[in-house]
Amino acid sequence: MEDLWLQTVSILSATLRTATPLVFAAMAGMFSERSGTIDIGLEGKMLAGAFAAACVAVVTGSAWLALLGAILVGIMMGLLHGLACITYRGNQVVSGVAINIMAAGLTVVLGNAWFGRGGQTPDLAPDARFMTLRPPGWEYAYDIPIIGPVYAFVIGGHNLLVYIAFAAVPIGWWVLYHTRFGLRLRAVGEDPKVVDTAGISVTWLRYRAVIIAGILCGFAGAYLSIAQNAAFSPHMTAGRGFIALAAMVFGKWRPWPAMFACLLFGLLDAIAIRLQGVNFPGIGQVPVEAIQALPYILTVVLLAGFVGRAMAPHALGQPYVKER
Amino acid sequence: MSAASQAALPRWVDIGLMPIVNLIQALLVAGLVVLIIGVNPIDAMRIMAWGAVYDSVAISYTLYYATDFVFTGLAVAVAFHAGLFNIGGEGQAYVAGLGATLAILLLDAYLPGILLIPLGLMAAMVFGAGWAFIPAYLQAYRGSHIVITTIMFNFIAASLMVYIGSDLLRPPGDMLPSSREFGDAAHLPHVHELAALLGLKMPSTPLNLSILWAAACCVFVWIFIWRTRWGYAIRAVGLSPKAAVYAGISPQRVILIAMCLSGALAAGVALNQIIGYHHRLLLDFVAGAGFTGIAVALMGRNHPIGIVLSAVLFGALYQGGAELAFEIPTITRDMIVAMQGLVILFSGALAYMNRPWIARVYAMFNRRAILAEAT
Amino acid sequence: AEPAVVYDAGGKFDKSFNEAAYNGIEKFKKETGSNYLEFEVQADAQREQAFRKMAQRGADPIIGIGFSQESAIKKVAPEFPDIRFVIIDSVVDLPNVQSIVFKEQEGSYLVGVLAALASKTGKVGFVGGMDIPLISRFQCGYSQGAKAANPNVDVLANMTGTTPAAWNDPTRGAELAKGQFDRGVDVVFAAAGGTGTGVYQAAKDAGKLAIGVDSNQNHLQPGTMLTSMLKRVDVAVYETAKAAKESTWKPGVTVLGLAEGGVDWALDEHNKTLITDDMKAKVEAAKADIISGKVKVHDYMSDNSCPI
Amino acid sequence: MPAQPVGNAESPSAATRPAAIELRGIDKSFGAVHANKNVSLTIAKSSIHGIIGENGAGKSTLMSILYGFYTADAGEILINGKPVKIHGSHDAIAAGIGMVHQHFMLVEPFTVLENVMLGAEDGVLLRGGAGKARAELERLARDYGLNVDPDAHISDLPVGEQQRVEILKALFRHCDILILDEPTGVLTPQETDQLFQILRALNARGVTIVLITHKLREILAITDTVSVMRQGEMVATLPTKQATREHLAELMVGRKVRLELDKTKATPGEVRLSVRNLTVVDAKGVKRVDDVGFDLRAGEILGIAGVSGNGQSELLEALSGIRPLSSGGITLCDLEVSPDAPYGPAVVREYGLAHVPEDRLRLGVVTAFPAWESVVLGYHDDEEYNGRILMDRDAMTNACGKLMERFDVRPRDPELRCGNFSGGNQQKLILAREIARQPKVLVVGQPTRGVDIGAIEFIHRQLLALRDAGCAILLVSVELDEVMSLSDRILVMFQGRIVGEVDGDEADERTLGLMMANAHAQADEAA
Ligand SMILES: Nc1ncnc2c1ncn2[C@@H]1O[C@H](COP(=O)(O)OP(=O)(O)OP(=O)(O)O)[C@@H](O)[C@H]1O
Ligand SMILES: Nc1ncnc2c1ncn2[C@@H]1O[C@H](COP(=O)(O)OP(=O)(O)OP(=O)(O)O)[C@@H](O)[C@H]1O
Ligand SMILES: [Mg+2]
Ligand SMILES: [Mg+2]
Repeated sequence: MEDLWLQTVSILSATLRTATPLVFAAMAGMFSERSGTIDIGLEGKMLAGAFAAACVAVVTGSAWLALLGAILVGIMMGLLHGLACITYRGNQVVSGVAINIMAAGLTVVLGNAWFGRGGQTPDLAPDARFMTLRPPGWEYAYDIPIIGPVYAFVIGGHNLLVYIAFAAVPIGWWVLYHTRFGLRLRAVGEDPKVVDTAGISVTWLRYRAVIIAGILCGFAGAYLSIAQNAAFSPHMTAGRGFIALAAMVFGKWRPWPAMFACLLFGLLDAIAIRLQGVNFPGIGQVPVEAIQALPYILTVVLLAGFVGRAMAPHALGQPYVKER
Repeated sequence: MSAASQAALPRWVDIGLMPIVNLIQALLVAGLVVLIIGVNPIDAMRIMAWGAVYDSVAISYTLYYATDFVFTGLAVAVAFHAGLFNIGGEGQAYVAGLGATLAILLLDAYLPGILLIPLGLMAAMVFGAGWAFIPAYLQAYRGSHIVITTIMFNFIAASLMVYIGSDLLRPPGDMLPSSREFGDAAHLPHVHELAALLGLKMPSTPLNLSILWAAACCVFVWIFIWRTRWGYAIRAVGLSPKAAVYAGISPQRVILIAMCLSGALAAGVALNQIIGYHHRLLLDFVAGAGFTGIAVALMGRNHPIGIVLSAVLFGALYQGGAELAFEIPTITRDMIVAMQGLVILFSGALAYMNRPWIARVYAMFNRRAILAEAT
Repeated sequence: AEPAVVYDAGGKFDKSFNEAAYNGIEKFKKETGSNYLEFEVQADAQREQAFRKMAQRGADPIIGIGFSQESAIKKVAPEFPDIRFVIIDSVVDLPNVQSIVFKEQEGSYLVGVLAALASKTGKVGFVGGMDIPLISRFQCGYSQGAKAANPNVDVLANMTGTTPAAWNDPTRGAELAKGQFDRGVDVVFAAAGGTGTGVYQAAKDAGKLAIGVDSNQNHLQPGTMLTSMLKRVDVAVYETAKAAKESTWKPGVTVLGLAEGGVDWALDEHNKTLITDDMKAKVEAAKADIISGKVKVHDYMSDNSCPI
Repeated sequence: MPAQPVGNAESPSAATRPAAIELRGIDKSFGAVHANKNVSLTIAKSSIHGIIGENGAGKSTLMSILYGFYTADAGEILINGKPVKIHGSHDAIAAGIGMVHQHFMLVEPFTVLENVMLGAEDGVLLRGGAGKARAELERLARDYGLNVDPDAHISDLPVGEQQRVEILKALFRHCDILILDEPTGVLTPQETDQLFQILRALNARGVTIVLITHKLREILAITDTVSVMRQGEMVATLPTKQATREHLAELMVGRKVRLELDKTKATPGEVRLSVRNLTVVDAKGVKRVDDVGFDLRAGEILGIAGVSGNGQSELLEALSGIRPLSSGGITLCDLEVSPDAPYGPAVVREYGLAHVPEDRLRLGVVTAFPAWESVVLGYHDDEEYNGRILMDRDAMTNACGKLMERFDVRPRDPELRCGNFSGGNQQKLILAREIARQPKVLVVGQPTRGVDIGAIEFIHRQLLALRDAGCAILLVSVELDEVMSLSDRILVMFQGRIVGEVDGDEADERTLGLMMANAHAQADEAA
């Protein structure tokens, strides 16, 4: 019983940890797509961010500079996406795919060239990372039944970026629905013509959106390489960018639902990890792959309109052209 | 911008010059990267180019890789002609491998290769098409964005195959999650084996007969898209859905046809890798060929001939890249992945960036030419 | 002729299995001064090409690290009958191939003993890499050792995954370790290649103990690395290269256990403070018993099952 | 163009007041289309200035340029006497110009309040601005009777109210020049009158109003001055007092060389197409075609006149199977069509109906196809173009060559991409394709839009020849004299309904013009 509760607590705290990069990336995708620019490139931007963070951390030994580096790289990738999609009105999906593939290749090439180890970066010292923050008196709390562990491991016991991620959701929501920028952003995603005739620059609005997306992807990447782990390893995003995309779609392009989708997917992952190769008396092994595929299946089901319609921003994917 | 990009250029510029310009741009950026990591780009280039062709082994490997890319390139292209972006080639090829494997595991004890291999291929195509059908159906009748659904299906396929590979097909006590080895009847002959029959001595390489299937697919796609009424319908929908509806063509049906064909083409990878080389279901045997297909199709301008050319180019990059990795350890094969990304970026996403200035340059030369004639 | 090494997907700097091989061949290089060729496999299609290439360059012997090389060597070795091939962790029955396998269960048994002795909570953990019989062999030996040292110790075990990616997923490794710590584990043994680094990191972050594998990994996280289960791939590689050079090389299967010094536990300046004399005495005793045959450690792969 | 009597003469009433807006030599082309040709226009301060013109005359373009949505290729703009550079809408807004677009510029899923605030939020945060906006909206509602629920979502509002939001948007930005582009096109007569009251109220407070419309009645009802545009040119500006319906209609349509067609009396045969209580409701739930019924007989041309946007397009689409019926039925030869018996363009073709669409470029051809491929569009399944598996290229190219020959398409090159043919030649190509098969019924939309005189005549002859060959032809066109010179009978459509039928020979511009502008509706309303 006690053990079961500990299990649950452990899974919950793991859920938060695994959901964090998803939340960052999902928010990134939301900002980009709410402005009408499809963002398939989350994965790539996250990966590049993770690599940048690890490199800077190795060189400077400062977690904060590393985070900054990740953000800058994220922004650069975002600007590239903007250049292709907004300025040159290229195919947004193609651009995203290009970014993913480039990131996958370049990170390993550079990493291997700079550090050897087949693309892995050297391990980081604690002060080059965002370490777990223990809530005051957690070790005593541990002994308090039920709530104790919750306090120690679910509420507390995470690194700074985790809290930033979950702060990003209300902030993102507030920006989107309570600021001028947000109003215009939502408008440009629905109908750029309207925004244009209202005397607002469509281009600049959309650029800001992809830049924000870049920043958030930087956070996501940094979390992977210098908070959750102590090094960058090749392809370490392992499809999280696409799960985040799925979560955003699942959340119908809205902050809170997207966050809950991330938590759900995080939970699934946390459970899947723990079930891997564990034999249950009688049942034997559970096919973990099924649980791992669940996020994608759920998203498809949603897209198919079987559980409510996912309404994408109306102008999503269409470059803004005045004169036909 | 629109004016410039609408300026009509002759076809040879569009389908001949542009891709080359894109390639050069990609090569330049890649060269820059190589320079950054302290290797002389010229040397790297030389090693790669040489490594791709220096002897029959290298050439065979180049072609062996190219075979996959022809399949996936065609798959992407066919979807493109219907105005669809099929990112799911990877997953479709992967599941196709399962189809081939199941068919062969069931029958390799009973049938001769002459029957077994075609059956395997057919099963592969059915599975590949089936895996493409679901997203197609959802797009056509439920309006789900096919890009997202095909991405999701890549991941679903991955999980599915891991489960099947490790939990269902893996022989007990075997380390790798893979099926048992196929019986000899199921081995698609390698080119060097045939050469041996003809008395030619060729080193043993993975290059196998699936290259003929690739050629057949090219011819088929070319005929199907440009010579049949179905191809006509596909192109009409792709170029102008409204006109297609006016013409009484059902976009829904076209989407289904195009995507299923796309999946069936991607299945060729299973023929080359599973039946042609590994002779067993291996995890991740597609190894990114599905995504390379996007670059190949973009560079090949969605035409079989262009696709063959760019597929061979990428095959050479892969083979040359392996050589490069041998010669210069600081450069890993991932350089090629980066190259792919750059090609997709320049020939796809940034296509409109080049058009204006190329148009201008072209106009300039044109004027020159005209003046020259005048005098 | 100079020897060649073909590393497995983990890469020669995985701080573990492949790195051990790397150390071995480096040692050989230092001692004999003769150079060597090497290649890190990144895709299955490359393996065969790599071996053939090495052979064409006249490398001898050609040492394949890891069972994944099996099929490639099966294909290439017959083409070059007068070149000597070596495969580690798997058996290829060809006249010009030497197969080297280890009794991982014995080494695992020893670290199992240490884990049980070091654990205060009476719960020890195991994190495996890819879910394959070979790793189950580690797990089974480890559990036997732990139970032998403390019959009512709990062993919590997790596998990282079912694909080769499981060898190189520190994130998951850390997650699994954290999961076990949350459930009271205070000593964890990772037999997971590159994934292990994540486990050790997690142990360090949580102030728990971890046990390394293959190479001596005590230096990775000094102070929280209880010990390492040594699988002397370095020795194997060194020996076979040397044997080839001195033409005492013989094909066939070589099994390296405790007796042959093929597996062992690591004690160095990084962990000596963690190992009490009593622990040391107990584990050395167990070692002696195994060598003398007084204790038989069950091999999972002999019947694909574990008594515990 | 023959110069107009009134020319660009300044009207005295306007001259007395200073100019709010002055446009000089505005010129604008979209690719091959020359939308505005050296247009000059002066609009007096706090006057109501009307601009009329046929479809495609260039009205919207001109206003969009004034509002900074498009930038002119040439010409200058003066506001209140000062030359201003208008690079974007923000400049126009800053200059006090507001515009109610022909196609509303509203964000559908947004609320009224959000739409009004967009671009004029007053501060980085919405809260403060929102409060002020609410208050302002209430004030405007009081002052002008512009009542809308600020929290209603646009998608839930009827078009009439949506338009109010557009006006509110403009007023909220304190515009003193308000442009309305065909505001009444979508309104019921009642809504129209409300709108006009509002406009008068605004005008009384000194707001200059520019009103674009096709409807003579509205011009006469509300404007002080009226300008007429035709084919991108400003052909006249005159005080409304001096203007008569007939005169304006004439200016609008222009004295085109009346084509003397040797048109024989029609000999109508059996009914080929019979439409009963046909109603078509669009996706937005708006009734586009409203209880329309008529019979079309073999060997006659039935013309449908009307200002575009009054349901003709939807009627065409319904008849040709592109758009589903909502209620009523169609009988095409021996094919019975009803809402629940779905049919499509392919079926319709089988039963012998050919369709020349209004939207030539997007429907009629696939611009990227070469001529020979577009020439089989819709007939690509015919055995004459298909072998057992492959399509018969030669057959198609030959057919294309023949048709180009017969219809004098230039350049006579089957390989040329359709997009690269001129408008007129594209049209000939499409006509050729549809006529070639001796259809039982031919439905034609805007057969000569943007086509030069020579081609017009040619096309008209072809249509007549087809009629005499016994084909039943339904002709929809906004070109009055085209309808008149071709049709044996003429139906006039207004707001989806058929408001009158005239015999071809008795029809004259005046009566038709009045019907199209729905002068009768006034009478109805009065009653
Ligand atoms: N964005 C555009 N791109 C290309 N051509 C255009 C564009 N907008 C208008 N045109 C063309 O310019 C010409 C004038 O169009 P405009 O909309 O100004 O006419 P209009 O008088 O407003 O007609 P209507 O009464 O139907 O609104 C038409 O031939 C139209 O096809
Ligand atoms: N996008 C284009 N690309 C290449 N050539 C074009 C393009 N558009 C038009 N042309 C060519 O330019 C010439 C003039 O085109 P345009 O449409 O202005 O003719 P037009 O004067 O309108 O004749 P018509 O009265 O028949 O429409 C045509 O012969 C056509 O072949
Ligand atoms: Mg207009
Ligand atoms: Mg024209």
